[in-house]
Amino acid sequence: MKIKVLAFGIAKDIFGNSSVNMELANDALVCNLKYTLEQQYPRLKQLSSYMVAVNNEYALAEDTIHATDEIAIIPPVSGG
Amino acid sequence: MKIKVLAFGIAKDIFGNSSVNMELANDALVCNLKYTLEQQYPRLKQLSSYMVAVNNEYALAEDTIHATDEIAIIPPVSGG
Amino acid sequence: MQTEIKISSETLNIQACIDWVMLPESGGIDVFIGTVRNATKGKAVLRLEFEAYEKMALAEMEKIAAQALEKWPVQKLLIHHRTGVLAVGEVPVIIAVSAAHRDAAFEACRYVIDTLKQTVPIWKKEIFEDGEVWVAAHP
Amino acid sequence: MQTEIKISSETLNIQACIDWVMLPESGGIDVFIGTVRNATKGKAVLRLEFEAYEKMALAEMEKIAAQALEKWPVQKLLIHHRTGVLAVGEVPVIIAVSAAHRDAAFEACRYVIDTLKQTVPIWKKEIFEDGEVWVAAHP
Repeated sequence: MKIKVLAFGIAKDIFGNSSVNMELANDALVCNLKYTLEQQYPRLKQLSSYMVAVNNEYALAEDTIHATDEIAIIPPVSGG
Repeated sequence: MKIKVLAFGIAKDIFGNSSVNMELANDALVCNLKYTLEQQYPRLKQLSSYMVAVNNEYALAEDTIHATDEIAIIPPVSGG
Repeated sequence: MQTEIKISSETLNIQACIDWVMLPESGGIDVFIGTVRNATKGKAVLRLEFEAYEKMALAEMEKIAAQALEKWPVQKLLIHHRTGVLAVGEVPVIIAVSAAHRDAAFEACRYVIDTLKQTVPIWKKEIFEDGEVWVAAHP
Repeated sequence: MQTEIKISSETLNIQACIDWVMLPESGGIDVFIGTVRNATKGKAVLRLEFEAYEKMALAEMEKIAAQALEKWPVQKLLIHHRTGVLAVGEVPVIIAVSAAHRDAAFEACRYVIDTLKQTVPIWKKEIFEDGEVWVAAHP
């Protein structure tokens, strides 16, 4: 399946864009998405940490991704 | 010595005035002032508590009172 | 000056208090605003009257401010207290504290209001439809 | 409505926030105001830029507000957060909480800002004379 990954903060700088399109297996998990992204954008691994949000909720590594989900990379937050 | 005692809050109601003049022995302590006042104004004893301030500071029962001191009765505070 | 302590019979100005404590070095400001509540223990309050032993109250508030500055790394600290007749919704007290980091601002602000209510010679009378009472006077 | 959550690129209005949370039943209001500090670790900051994942940030702030309402007897709770470019002295965040008694207002307000800084997807970039850095991004 083809998915679109939104990027914010430093993730936007790393991707060079506010979103990237990716090809993932239909039964891909969040941890597979992270692995694939890190292959393509190794600077992601230098972050203190980062989360994946699925449909505006923090997702767990073992959550499944669906083609219709809204996916976003959440680097360490620093609001307030 | 003759002293003037300032009253605030409910003490003003009890004294019927914002200050009262009293005659005290020259070596009177704060506890003597309280005792004398309570004789004259028994409703003071019904308060939750009250303090005496001498020259804008909370005084102890054993502090000595001088004729030139500014004396005030401080019923339970309730500011803020 | 690091502190501003005031007792006033005029309406307190919240924005001016915040502006006074804010510095370019500030990272956070905590503000406590007391307000006149319309009821106490289920009984409707018409208005409050605040009376202060002004000279001593200012001295006690200066002490509290000095203690707060000693205990926490705060930048500026302001205490404004009203006197006189206040209607429901009016503001009897404003405490504003700025600091580089928010913990100090929160803790100092809370210390100031908690201690003020214990030691500062200011008295509040609640006026009800059928009478009035000096708060905390009796057991 | 007991809560008002907003993300805005316009200047935040502190007095309006306080007016919104104040009720006739309120006894105290605690307000936290974040401010843009002119330096970080001794280095001069020219300005900050805030970016939000707006839809998710609003959802996370709603969650925090709901948790605070559950934990403490508060009356109204407001969170306003800025986005965009902010100069030193400008206000990125205002949290205002009203309650019948001040303890609840203080505790809920502090909980909201502490949790917001941990979970709400908003990012801050510090702009220095010689570069810029996304806060907290790297170890």
